[in-house]
Amino acid sequence: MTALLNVEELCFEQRAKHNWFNQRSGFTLSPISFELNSGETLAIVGENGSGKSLLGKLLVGAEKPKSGKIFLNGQKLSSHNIKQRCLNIRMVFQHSNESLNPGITVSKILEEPLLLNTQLNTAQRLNKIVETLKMVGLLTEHMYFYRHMLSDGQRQRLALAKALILDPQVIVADEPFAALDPSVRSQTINLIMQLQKDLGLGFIFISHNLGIVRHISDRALILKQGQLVETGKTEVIFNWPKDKYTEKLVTSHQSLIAPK
Amino acid sequence: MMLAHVIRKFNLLILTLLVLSILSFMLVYLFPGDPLVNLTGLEDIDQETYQRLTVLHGFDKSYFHQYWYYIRGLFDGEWGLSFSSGLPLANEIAQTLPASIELSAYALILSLLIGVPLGFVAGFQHHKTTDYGLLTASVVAYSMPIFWLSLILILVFSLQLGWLPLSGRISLLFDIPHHTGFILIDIFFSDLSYKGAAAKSAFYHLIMPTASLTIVTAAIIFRLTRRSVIEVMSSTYVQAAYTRGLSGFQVVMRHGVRNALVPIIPLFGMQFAVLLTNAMIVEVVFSWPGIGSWLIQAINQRDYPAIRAGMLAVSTLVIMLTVATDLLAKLINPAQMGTAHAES
Amino acid sequence: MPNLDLYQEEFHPSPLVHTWLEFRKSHIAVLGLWLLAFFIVLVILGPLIAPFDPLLQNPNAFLVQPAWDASGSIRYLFGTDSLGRDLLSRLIYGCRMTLGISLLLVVISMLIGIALGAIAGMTRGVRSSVLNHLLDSLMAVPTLLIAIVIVGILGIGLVNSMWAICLALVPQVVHNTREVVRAEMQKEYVLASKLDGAKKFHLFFYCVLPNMYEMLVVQGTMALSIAILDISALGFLGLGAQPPSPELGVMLSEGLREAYKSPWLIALPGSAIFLMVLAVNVVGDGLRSALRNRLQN
Amino acid sequence: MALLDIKNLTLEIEGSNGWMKALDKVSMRVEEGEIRALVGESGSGKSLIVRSIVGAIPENFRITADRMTWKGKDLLTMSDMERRLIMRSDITVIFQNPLLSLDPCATLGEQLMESIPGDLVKAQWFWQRAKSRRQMAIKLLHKVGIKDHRKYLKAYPHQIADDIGQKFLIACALVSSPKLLIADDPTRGMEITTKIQVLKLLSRLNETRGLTILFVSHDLLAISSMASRMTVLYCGQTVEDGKMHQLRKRPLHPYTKALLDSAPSFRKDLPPKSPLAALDGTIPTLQHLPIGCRLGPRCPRAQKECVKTPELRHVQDHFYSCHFPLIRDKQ
Amino acid sequence: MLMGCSDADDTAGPLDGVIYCSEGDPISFNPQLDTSGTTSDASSHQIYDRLINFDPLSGQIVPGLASSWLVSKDGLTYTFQLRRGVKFHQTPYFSPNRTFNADDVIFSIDRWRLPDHPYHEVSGGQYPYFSSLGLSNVIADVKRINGYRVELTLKQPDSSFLANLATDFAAILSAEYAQQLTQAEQQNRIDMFPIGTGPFKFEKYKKARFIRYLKHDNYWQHDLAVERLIFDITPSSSQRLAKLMTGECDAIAFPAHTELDTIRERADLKLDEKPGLNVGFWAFNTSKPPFDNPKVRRALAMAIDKNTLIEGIYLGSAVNAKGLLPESSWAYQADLNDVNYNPVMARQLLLESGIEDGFTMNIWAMPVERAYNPNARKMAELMQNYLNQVGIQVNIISYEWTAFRERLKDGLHDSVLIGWSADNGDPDNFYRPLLTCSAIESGTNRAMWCSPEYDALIDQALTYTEIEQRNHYYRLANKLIADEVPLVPIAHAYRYRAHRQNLEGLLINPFGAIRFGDVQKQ
Repeated sequence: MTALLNVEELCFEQRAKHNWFNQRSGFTLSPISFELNSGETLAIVGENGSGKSLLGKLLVGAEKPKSGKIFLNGQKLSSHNIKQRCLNIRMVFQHSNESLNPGITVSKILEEPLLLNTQLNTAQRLNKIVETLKMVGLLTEHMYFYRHMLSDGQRQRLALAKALILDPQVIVADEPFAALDPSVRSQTINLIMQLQKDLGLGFIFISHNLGIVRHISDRALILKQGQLVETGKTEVIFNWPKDKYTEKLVTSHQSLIAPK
Repeated sequence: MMLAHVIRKFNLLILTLLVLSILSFMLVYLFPGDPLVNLTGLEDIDQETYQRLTVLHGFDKSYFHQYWYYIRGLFDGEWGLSFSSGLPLANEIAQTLPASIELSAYALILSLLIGVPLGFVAGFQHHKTTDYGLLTASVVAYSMPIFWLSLILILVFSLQLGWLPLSGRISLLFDIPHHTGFILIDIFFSDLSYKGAAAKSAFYHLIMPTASLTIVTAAIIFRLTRRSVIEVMSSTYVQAAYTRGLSGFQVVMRHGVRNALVPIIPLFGMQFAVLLTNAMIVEVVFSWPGIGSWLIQAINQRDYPAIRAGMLAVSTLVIMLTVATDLLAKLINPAQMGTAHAES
Repeated sequence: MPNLDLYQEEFHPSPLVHTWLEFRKSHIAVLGLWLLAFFIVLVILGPLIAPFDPLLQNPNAFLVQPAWDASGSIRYLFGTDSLGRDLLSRLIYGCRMTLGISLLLVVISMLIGIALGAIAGMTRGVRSSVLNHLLDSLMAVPTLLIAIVIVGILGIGLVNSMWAICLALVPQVVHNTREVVRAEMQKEYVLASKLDGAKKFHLFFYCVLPNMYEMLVVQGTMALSIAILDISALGFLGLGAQPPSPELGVMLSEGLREAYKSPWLIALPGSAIFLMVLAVNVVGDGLRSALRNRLQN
Repeated sequence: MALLDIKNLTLEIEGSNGWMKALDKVSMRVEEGEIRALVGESGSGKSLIVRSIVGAIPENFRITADRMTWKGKDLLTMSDMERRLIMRSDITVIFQNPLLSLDPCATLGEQLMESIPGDLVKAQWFWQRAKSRRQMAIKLLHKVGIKDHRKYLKAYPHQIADDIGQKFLIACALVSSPKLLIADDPTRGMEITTKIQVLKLLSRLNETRGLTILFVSHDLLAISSMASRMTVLYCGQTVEDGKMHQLRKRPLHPYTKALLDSAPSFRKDLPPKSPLAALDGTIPTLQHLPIGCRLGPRCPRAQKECVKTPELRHVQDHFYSCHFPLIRDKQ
Repeated sequence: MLMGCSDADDTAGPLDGVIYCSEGDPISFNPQLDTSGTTSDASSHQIYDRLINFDPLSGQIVPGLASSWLVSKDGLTYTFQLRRGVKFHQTPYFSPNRTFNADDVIFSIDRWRLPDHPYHEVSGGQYPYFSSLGLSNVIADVKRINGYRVELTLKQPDSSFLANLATDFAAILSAEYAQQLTQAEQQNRIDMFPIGTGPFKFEKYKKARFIRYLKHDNYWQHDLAVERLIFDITPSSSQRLAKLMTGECDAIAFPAHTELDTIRERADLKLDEKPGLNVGFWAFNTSKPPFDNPKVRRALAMAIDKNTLIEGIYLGSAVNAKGLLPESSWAYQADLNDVNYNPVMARQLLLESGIEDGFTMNIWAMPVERAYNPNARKMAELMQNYLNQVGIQVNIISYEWTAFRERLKDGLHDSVLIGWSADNGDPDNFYRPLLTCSAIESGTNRAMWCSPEYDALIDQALTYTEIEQRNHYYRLANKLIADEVPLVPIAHAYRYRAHRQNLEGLLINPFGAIRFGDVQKQ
């Protein structure tokens, strides 16, 4: 059985800006390979500047890799075919506040991907919007709301709805929980896990909250300054970290939990 | 990094001036009449002279050549002659431009002296009576059509009260030799026996034009400053400074002033164009012998070479000033310097 | 659905309504809006309101004093000018002309400016930087100078001065639009739309434009006040509208001749311009702070 | 005597429909030498408490309290001058997002030296003072673990990293050797390793210098690692207050429990990918606060009585305000 | 302001000088070259002298640089005895080596008289006043008898000849200066940097701003002139008045008619008024169809109500002009028939001549104020209204004054609102420059109207010295004008000048330019 998503030797090099006055080498992301099965959750962990957001962007096509291939269900994703990619791999952004257009209503926000990527007619689109809203635990009435009328948690749900509306197979989420309050965060986590179970989604999420990583991810990928440090089952990594860097991360997390 | 910025700005400046010079060269063709006449300002010339000028200005060659000769002429100070006076334009501009600059400079300085402190006062007193009062006054001041304001000043101070003269830079009885073109400076360095009286007269003549320009400009500067101050005073670091136990005065002096001024200095630079437009109108109303009234006269007399040269001179001046303010703003703003650092 | 009630009792206005609610809080701004509305009514209904034809000369009533003066006549509420034309009618037509033309100019230059600004803001590279730079330098050229050059090329006249003002307004609009579009383009929701496969056209109309309306209205009020001042200034200087057309600036400069004997010939057109600009500015200010309040909440 | 003693602090904000109680009878005592955590989600009013203490309350807010004292001196009736003096010498605050709390136009050195009060500078002559100030600044930087003072004293805020910024702010705060350091969510959005450095620094200061710390955050992980006592807030009401380990072991209030449950790290027994315990609904906005116990609509144990505001009760020094505390289950 | 205090200059007091707010720029500083009052005002009586002068009070011809003169019996020979010891101006650009003598007179007259004179073509070679009167053809010879005696011989008797020599335009230039300029090959400086014998010498001229004169210390007539004379060029009448009120000007030209009462009311100002020898008119360009058709011209004349124009523009300070001559002239014809306002008739006449509704014409309106028409622009607007009523669209055209006159001379106009101020009291001074064929060339015949019949009448009138004889021919000329309507006379205006009360000696000269030589400031 082929994996849902197969990433091979993905490389990225930020073009160094050549300037008369200073030369600075760009950021590089070394070859990264991993697989993701449907219903599986992969966590990408690392410090700021480790390139974890960049990896996410590469996956959804917001940045172009230097080399490497991405296969979806064994089919190669070309960097030109945006449609193919965005129907299947969707992104959820860190700040739901900023990733939702404040100037248009919720229904319009949700309608946009449908308009751009499907041939559905108005009624079908409306149907789909209502359906998706319900799926993420929002109400039909929310269709007429603007972004600023929603609470943090609702926004995050909406962002999720926007990702789900095209029935994707993989969802890439960049720090989806970081900006949420604890109680709302739990709700969101539960929702995502539920949806994953129901829809068989592949879920890739970027986080620095190791507690959550440990709880919801099947496998983890540790990045350090663009280098892949360690990858494997989450439990394994947390219990028997091989790399020093990983160990440092894990122990610092443990030190927080341990009661005084 | 500063150097890089300066060089980039300088490149842009050169580019802009190049574009401006091309535009002004195009005017030679765009204005009605013979291009060569529009260029040289020589009317009613005979065939032979015309031929000679054609060769001299490259009008027998391509546009590029013509432009090249034009640029060379500009640098040699050969800007052509004025239709109406027959005098070299370079001289005419050298006489009128300083008058405008003098007027605008005083107005600008006064506006800064009035607008900035009041902006600070209003900014600190945000949502209080002082703030509302000043804000209302500023809206009124800057909604005022400047020509009307000037006329009202004339009606009140010249015609009703008879306090101030209403036209010119100085009583014509005084003949101030032209050196720098800035009349107060010229008076100061002249060896005339009536220096004191002349300075007094020049000063009286300055009051109303400067006042009307100042009222409008200060209102704009006030508004810019006030907004900036309000933003700075509500920023986290000012709040943090308060919690550090600094007194209001200390916070304002150490953090408020500089941070409020830094973002608005480039905006001040953008006011030059407005200031000069207003100055040109004021010049007409007060018969101030500056470039504005000179240009208006030129348009009434269809003096095309003068319009071309005047446009080039004024816009060059404004652009240079704008770039200079921009650089100044960069100089005093470490944050911008830093981001330049980060970007490049 | 227990949640529903919770939201129904809460009044959640749409962004535009919200701005309006914030705007309404300021009495002065509302007053300015009324004043502006009054002037716009004059623009639309001017010919119905004006008691006389603005060009109609009455040889028997030269320089009649305004009605409040002892020697004034109620027939001519604001008196007459030196050609016996009714000043009230001329003022009404003048407002119509000055404000009407300004509105037209603002609409035109906003359309051009927004289009150019959108292009400038959404494209990158040499082309856009050249365009940006040219526009910025154009902005540094004083309006009056542009007007003088254009009038020099095309000749004196109202239409030509309109071109000039248009040309002077556009760079401002382009500049501001460009900044806003640039800022919008950095937002994550634009990236999100891009990932959905949105083309530039779609991005502009779906993502950028809906968030720009208020900015555009504010920009429009600013441009309007500039346009009114410029139109009348050019008229005043004799570069724009020509006598006998009832343009406020022209009326003002015509009134100068009789300034001492009939000061109302300067006072009234000047006040009309002033009030118009004041109304526009007050509304603009109100909008701006309403917008700021909305975004802060 | 408690260092800081707050009893029934109420803060009202004027809104479109009258005065709204943003803080409703909040009580808190900070004892000398402890690290006291103040926990709450956004909208719980924890920042308002901080602002009430430091006196940075806008004029259109109304503030009342039975008691709000600093070392027995009433903060509410104090003059601005006295208050500023206390702020200058005894209480200091550090904020979340350190870079925003720093003047972008001044170097770090300038800002640090500026906060050194004149009477602390030892040198007598003015030409020596600058040098003396500089030396003090360098010492302070070393104290908070910034070694490369040469580089950082000259740096501008936008040129430094988050953790350096926070350490630097702590250095500023330490200038006058204060009694109480109020840390308002100092680790928000920080990397785990950076966060630990800051937390360690704070703990160390508490241990070595006896610095009392009021640690305000919603990050339970951070709090649990260092605080000795914790106060939990919800929507401007005190929910629970007690020793850290006690609260963690046996929370009495449903909200505290939910809060603890929301952090999967605390629960070793939790199988991976199992649903987390969570409260329904969202935090109400200030305009739509429920009457009585403000957790009411979200509380799994809510009953009719909850429309009345519960009294603050206590079991030993464990305070809680709930009509139906979890303790009854055990009984 | 700050520097003023340090020096003890204030003791020097205000500078001694008179500022006159004039209405426009002179074309040059040689009145021979131009008929406009602005040029004469700026030069004739300030810089120059003439052989003979009009006495401003009596209108009589009095001696000038010629202390006496003799006219031969046949009226063909005029002999002038010149004054001795009259000094020319000493300026930075010229130092005279000799005093005034016959050479200067011969040079000055020959310059405009002889087309082959070396200076004839300098500054354009146009001498409109003299050529419109055909004076160069009248003079046969100018002879030097001795250093201080000059003899002029005419081809035929000319009863207005002496009057013409006394006009503002017959200025006496310096032959020595011309000679020096020839050597330096700077001939064109002669009219812009003038040298004369008048009470003031030229110092500086800034176009559209000011003209500065200094006192001529060795003026032959007296030593009364003020130290400085400044012409502050102020085109707008309201601004001139404003400056007079604030004391920035001591005297102003052409106070606006609307503001005369204001001046009268103020104690510190003084208004001088006199009936003027002038006429404001509306001239048609008769060389352009359809204005070459007398019927059309008559129709247009009928379409406007002159009384309204007079009331609206002159505010009553003018009388309706029936013909070219004002009432104060001895050749005034009281029984002349005026064209009456009759729009119906006008419309009919227009239809008859094939002019449809919607016909568009232009009216050129002078940009400056003249005594004969204080506001041509406004008058044009009023007329626009009237002509509209007979179905004619009117465009009003105005240029800057110099450009205006140049284009006018080229005949680019359909019709023009302009006028004429007499330079001497002789009726010929109206009839000849305004409507004779030769005046087309010299640019004073704005109607471009050339009628040999009319020219003959005007020439014949001059051969007689008896008033009755001359009147006879002028009546015939009037009849011709009334039939052909080359122009519509509108008004004879009063002449006004306002000055501050402390200015003395400023007289209104009915025949022309302003004189500051005798002016004193108290």
